[in-house]
Amino acid sequence: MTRVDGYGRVDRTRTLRFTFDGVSYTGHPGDTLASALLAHGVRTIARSVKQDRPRGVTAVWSEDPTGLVQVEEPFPEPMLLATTIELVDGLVASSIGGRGRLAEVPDTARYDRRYAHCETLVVGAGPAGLLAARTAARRGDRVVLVDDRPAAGGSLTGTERICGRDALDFVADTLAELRAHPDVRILLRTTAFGHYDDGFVLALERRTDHLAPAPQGLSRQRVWRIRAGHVVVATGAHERPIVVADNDRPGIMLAASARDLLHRYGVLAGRRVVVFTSDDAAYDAAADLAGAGAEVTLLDPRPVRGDSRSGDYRRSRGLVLGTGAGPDGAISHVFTDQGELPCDLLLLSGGWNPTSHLFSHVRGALRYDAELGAFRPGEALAGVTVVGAANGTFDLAGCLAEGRGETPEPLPRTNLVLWRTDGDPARQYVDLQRDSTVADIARATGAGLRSVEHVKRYTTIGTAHDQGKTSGVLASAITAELLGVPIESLGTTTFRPPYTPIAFAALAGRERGQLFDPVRTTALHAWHVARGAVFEDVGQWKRARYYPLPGEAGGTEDMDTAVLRECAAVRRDVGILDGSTLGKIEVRGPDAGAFLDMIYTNLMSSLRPGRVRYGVMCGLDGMVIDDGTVLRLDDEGFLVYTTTGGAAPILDHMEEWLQTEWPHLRVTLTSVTEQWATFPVVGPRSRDVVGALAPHVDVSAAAFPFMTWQDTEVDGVPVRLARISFSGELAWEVSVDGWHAPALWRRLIALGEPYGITPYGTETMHVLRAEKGYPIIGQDTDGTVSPQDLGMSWAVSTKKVDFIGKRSFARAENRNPLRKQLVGLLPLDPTVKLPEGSQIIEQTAELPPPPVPMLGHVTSSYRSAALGRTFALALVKGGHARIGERLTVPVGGDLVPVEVTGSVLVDPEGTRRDG
Amino acid sequence: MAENLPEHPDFLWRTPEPRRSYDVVVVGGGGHGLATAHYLAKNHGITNVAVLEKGWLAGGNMARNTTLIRSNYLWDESAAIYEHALKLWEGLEEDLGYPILFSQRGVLNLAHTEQDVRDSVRRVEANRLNGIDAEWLSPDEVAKICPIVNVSGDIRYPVHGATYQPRAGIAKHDYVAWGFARRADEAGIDLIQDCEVVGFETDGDLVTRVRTTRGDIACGTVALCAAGHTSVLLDMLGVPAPLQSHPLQALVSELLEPVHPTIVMSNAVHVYVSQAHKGELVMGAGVDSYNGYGQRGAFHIIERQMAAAVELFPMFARAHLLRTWGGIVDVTPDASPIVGHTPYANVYLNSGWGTGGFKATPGIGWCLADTVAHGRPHPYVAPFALDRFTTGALVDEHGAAAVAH
Amino acid sequence: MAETLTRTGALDGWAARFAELPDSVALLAEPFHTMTSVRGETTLRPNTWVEEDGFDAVWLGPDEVLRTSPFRSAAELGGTDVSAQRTTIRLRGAHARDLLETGCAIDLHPRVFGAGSAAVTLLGQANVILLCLGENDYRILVRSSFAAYLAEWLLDAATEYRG
Amino acid sequence: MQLIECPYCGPREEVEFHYGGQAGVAYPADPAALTDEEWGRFVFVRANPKGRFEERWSHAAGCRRWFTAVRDTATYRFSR
Ligand SMILES: Cc1cc2nc3c(=O)[nH]c(=O)nc-3n(C[C@H](O)[C@H](O)[C@H](O)COP(=O)(O)OP(=O)(O)OC[C@H]3O[C@@H](n4cnc5c(N)ncnc54)[C@H](O)[C@@H]3O)c2cc1C
Ligand SMILES: NC(=O)c1ccc[n+]([C@@H]2O[C@H](COP(=O)([O-])OP(=O)(O)OC[C@H]3O[C@@H](n4cnc5c(N)ncnc54)[C@H](O)[C@@H]3O)[C@@H](O)[C@H]2O)c1
Ligand SMILES: Cc1cc2nc3c(=O)[nH]c(=O)nc-3n(C[C@H](O)[C@H](O)[C@H](O)COP(=O)(O)O)c2cc1C
Ligand SMILES: [Zn+2]
Repeated sequence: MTRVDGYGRVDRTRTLRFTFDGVSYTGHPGDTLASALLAHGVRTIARSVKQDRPRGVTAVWSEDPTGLVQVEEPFPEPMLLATTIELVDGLVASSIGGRGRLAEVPDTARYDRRYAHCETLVVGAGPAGLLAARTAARRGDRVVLVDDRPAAGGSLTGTERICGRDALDFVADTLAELRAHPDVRILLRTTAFGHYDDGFVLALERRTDHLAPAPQGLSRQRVWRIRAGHVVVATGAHERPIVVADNDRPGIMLAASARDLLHRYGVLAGRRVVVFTSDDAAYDAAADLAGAGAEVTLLDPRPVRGDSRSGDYRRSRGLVLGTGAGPDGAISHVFTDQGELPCDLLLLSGGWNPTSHLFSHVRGALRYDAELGAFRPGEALAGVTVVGAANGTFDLAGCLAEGRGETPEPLPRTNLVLWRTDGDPARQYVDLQRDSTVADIARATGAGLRSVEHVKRYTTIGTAHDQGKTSGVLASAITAELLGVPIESLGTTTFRPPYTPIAFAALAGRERGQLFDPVRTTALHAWHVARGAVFEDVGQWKRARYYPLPGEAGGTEDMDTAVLRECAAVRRDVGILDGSTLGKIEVRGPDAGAFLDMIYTNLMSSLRPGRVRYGVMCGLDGMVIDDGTVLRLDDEGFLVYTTTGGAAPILDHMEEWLQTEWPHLRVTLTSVTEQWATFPVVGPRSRDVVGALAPHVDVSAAAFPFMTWQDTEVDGVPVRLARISFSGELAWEVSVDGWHAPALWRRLIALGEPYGITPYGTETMHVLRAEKGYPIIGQDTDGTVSPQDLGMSWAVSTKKVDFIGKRSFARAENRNPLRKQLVGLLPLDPTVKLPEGSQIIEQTAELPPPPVPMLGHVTSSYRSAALGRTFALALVKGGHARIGERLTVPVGGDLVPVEVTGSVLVDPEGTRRDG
Repeated sequence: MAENLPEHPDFLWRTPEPRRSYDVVVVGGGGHGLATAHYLAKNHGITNVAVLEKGWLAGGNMARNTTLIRSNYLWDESAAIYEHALKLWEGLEEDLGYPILFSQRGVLNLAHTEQDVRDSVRRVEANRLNGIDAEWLSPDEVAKICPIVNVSGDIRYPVHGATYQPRAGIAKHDYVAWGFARRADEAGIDLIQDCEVVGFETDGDLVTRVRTTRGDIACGTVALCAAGHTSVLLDMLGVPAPLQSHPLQALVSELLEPVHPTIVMSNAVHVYVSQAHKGELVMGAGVDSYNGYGQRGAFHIIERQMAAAVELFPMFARAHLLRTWGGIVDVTPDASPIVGHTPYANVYLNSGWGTGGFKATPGIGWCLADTVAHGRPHPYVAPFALDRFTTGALVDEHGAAAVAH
Repeated sequence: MAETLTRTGALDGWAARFAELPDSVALLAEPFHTMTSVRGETTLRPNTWVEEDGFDAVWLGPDEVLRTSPFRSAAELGGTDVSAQRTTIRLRGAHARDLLETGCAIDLHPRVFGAGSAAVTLLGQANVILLCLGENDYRILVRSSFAAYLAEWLLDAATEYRG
Repeated sequence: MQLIECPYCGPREEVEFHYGGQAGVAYPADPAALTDEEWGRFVFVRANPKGRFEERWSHAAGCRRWFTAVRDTATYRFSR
């Protein structure tokens, strides 16, 4: 055991059990997996990805480039840092070789997100951040303070004094003061991982992994989406090593990390310690480790040491040049310029890199500080302040001052900027996770590369889980050295979110399963479910596709059978469809007619109240974007029906034109899609059913002609009847407000029973309309189809001076006789149903070699009960002129002969419409 | 999956000083510009060429794309050029003498609705008639090719099937760029970095000199290969074009053991995924809706993409997002590129590849070099001329391009 | 005809599941509020709602006000009847704001969005009209077709407070 | 993730808005009088500057009003 008495903040009164690589160990609350393993002297915990070399713990928190493990229990999770896994009872983990393994079992944990707003967000609860938060809170700001560690205090070890008191007492008091403010939120175990525009910061809170067992109901992780008026970046600094040969062995660590291990966890990471530093900070580590009982030798290349703590360690001027290993691969000695020194721990300290990621995410420019040997925030950004070590201010007094909002006097620097010592570049590791060495950088520059971005991509330095937290600046510096250019001319590679890796599921949050995307339902949904409907996804809607009846042998009808039955019933008797998903827009105002005349290709202003007109809309390029019926309600009001998918986009389209192009038109648009439920009652007996529903309405053909509508009341409830047909049959669309929809629907079903009323779904609706050649926008069109292509020139006004898309019809391509046009197709074999999407080619008995010229494709294809055969609609080049021709449709290996027909296959004379 | 990445060649390219004049000036040192340079030298013996790059070579979209390569486009015009490119990809490693890690692992485009199914069948049938490998697969067949896709019925948008192009694949983007650069450099072409084109000198309908941050350069012919920045250059020339630049993001996970043997794309739930050679999952989604030149996008796009990923691949729940980034893509109204003549007789345009031009790299390089060499559009790029927005002869590939790829 | 035309609220059938929730996040469907959309310039302050004579007036935009009332008819309120377009959910309890903050991006702090505030915004992935009635007391108006989704979403969001 | 100022509702998250591209492109007074090229340009060509851009947005998930704003397409900053 390397745990030393009297040190650390772990709770030694309690013991936790865990397993690593199949061996059982113990630790204490407050430990991390890394500290507990080190306490047991376990130094090798992973293998490197390319060279399969042993790897230990190099740094003590999220900047660690080496200590990646796989957690197995409580739930498998790959590629976690042993240094950031809080120890819990029953933890099982294992070492990995630089690659993780995903669980085979589904993750049942909950993840969620939460919004927060504040005037001041402080990231980092070290001394600088705590004071910044306190200052803001005292000012009356709403404050959010986040820190990724389990406890506040940042890199304070507890040996410091603040305002004449023990640092940790000061931390506790400050936290207590902050907690007392009602508008201060303190989030520990919370990593700010991305900083975006306008004070938007994303932070991941780890809520349950440190609790075993995890409490029920609580999300495991939560993504905080914080909008802050002001962001204070107080994220500290990462120590960086000096590169020496064989610097990748277990037992080699950053100096401050070893010190942190001692003070935070009571773990003395080595007994015979060599500290190699060109900076003063590591003297603290030397002194503290010596004080805890280690035998410490400190090597410093500087002639005189700076103003640092003395202690019970040997110091000499010197350089570490390389390391040697014992049989386990961990460090056993170092080679110095003065000879060999045995050791079990080598601490390296080459200086500090301000953790300015969150400043860089919002494109804050960094500037190279030659004295510090570091890049630090180099400009002021509106709404962002960087304080403390993150700003390159490394002394505690300075950090506190910056936290208070003051600008401290910079201290004279005594450090020496040293990136590496002499040695075999192929054994000098720069990125320990990627096994990338100085030799790799030299190869890159030797190949002609001059940019750090190229060097990064050539060597992969900085692309691992740690994103170069400790290696990135080294890589820039060594590249500069090899190229003989100043480091500031190279800069760093780009810092990108996330600051630390984030589980996909945490970002998915609750948008999973049925909450992935809203499910929209009509007022009749429960009825459809009870009736056994099979649903179809149409945009976000669930629409009843067909209603299978119980079949023979206990099963249910298949779709073909059900749809043939539904189709036959509609054309023979009467059917009813839930058409409530159709978009409905009330267009109102003195200029409503004029407005619709611009929106539709045909004339709408001439429509009289009580009348209905079918219309087509095009985009500016003259291609059809939507269609539907329009009811004129009164002088100033129209009710526009759009397709189901068109509801939102068409309303947007109309608003856009109205507000941005014709604001002078006195028109308002109101979506009433859910206000009105609409049920087509369709078929020869629909008159009976509608007549029974509305006995006061004369539903005779003369009194209630096609394309008219009337209002009535049923039990005092307003009901609108419109004679519209999307099937060629006698039909009414019955509309009622959504509240009364289920009751009215049930009423219609009851009234229709004597007439054999059959509820039918979208599939039957599609067949019925296709038999009549009515296109479905989005199925029979694809954004490249004009009204003329659909054979709807009749719906394109020649009288109107202009409407959206009109000018495009005159372009060369729109007059091309070889444009694709909508036609019918009849397979010569009436039992063959062409797959929708099939391509069409000239008539042939044998498929020619590719490329085979294509004439178009099958857009809709069904079995028709009315025709007693299959049929299809298709877009075919010059199709209108090809009616009567034979063409070929390749289907799988077969060539299906088809005949081109007009698109109206059932009742072309239109005799059924009036019943 | 290769355990280790291959060794690079000893030398890639020189860092020359720009000369005063070149026969051909290629603006933009991305994949397209470099490939054009390579084929100018290789196919046409034209080597008095400079490639001008404002930043570091191939540091634009070439450094940022998700490396998907496929040719299963709907329309004949697109199929022709992308299939030409795919055939070149199949021999590229040899041509460049550089291991570009081209891996033909196939692509699945999932269908989630009835309309997806129709569109998919339509595309598969069109591909086959154009001689492009394509299959329509049932959900069970999808699961055989990629067992980790959730094909059960219990997700919000169940998988109804997928199109499959077995010859599709991925390649190591940087190595592709460097391979082209190395060959061009060997041929004597000057690749000039940190050299931004800031203006043009014209004489009638000719551009005589290119103004750069490293001095003026006289030119015979100019080929614009500036991807997301094309509009900026066209503005200097006063040439209007229907291009809009949008941020497009991508992301990677940390390294994982192989789990994902193919490429999966889904338009309906907006995500596409492959696993690169090192082991990271590489993913992309849609563009940000607004114009932007910032090489960064909004985080909600990433979040939505993660939701889609976990929905389709439950196993990814605890994979970790390692890095996100953005590129700038130039999008056209019909989601097809704009290539060919400009109003300037000696300036050729290559733009509008939007979210999908990596896969075209060798193909467009070949065709653009041919266009420059012969002073007329290569037949494969002829349908993509700027004037289609006048005639209305668009090549609408929205169906194929709804999701970035 | 046995049955008269009875009304059905979009969230009928959810009462039992709502009732399982603790008081700290109480959900209640408030069906059958009459609502009308009244267009034209308004004197209402943006982002607010007020009680007027027998109805509440909600600012939806510079030229649109929604009038709502549990007892008045649409004809009495005037404007386009949109009563069934949306349905109403009441959310109150000590954690009401916390719960909304799991899916609503606007600042709901009482200083910013106190009683009398109104916003047309997103909650989860549903477009809603959110009214603050008092501290931790909200009314949510949601498109009827999204009501089941939103109810499911709210119930799921409340998981944490179920104890 | 920008916070966009709706002139009517105040600052709202980017996701509530719908982007409308270049502002101030007027519908031609007489489309029929345009050449195919002029018409094609009106339909398809929009400015795409790097830098200051006057553009249209609609507060789609809020008050549904369209408005014009000035934004820098390189920094994404709105000028307020
Ligand atoms: C996130 C993302 C994912 C993508 N995924 C895929 C995919 O999976 N498959 C696919 O096929 N495609 C994909 N693409 C698209 C693909 O990357 C591009 O279509 C393609 O790279 C564009 O061609 P390019 O390589 O020449 O562009 P770039 O690499 O962008 O080259 C253009 C170059 O021009 C330079 N330049 C610009 N202006 C000037 C100037 N004034 N002076 C000098 N130089 C200038 C730029 O700096 C840049 O280096 C993706 C794109 C992105 C952003
Ligand atoms: N002697 C030296 O050279 C030297 C060098 C550096 C630092 N220091 C000392 O370190 C301290 C620096 O104080 P400070 O307050 O600036 O920093 P700090 O290191 O004490 O605190 C920073 C805190 O921010 C957290 N953090 C970092 N990134 C985060 C993120 N993205 N999200 C959430 N939390 C994050 C860290 O875990 C840490 O708890 C001082 O005591 C200083 O003297 C000394
Ligand atoms: C296919 C592909 C794979 C990548 N893999 C990694 C990776 O494993 N680790 C990493 O840090 N970045 C990876 N990147 C991203 C790059 O680091 C970098 O973000 C990208 O090239 C954009 O450059 P920029 O972020 O410097 O602007 C990858 C990029 C691509 C295109
Ligand atoms: Zn608004």
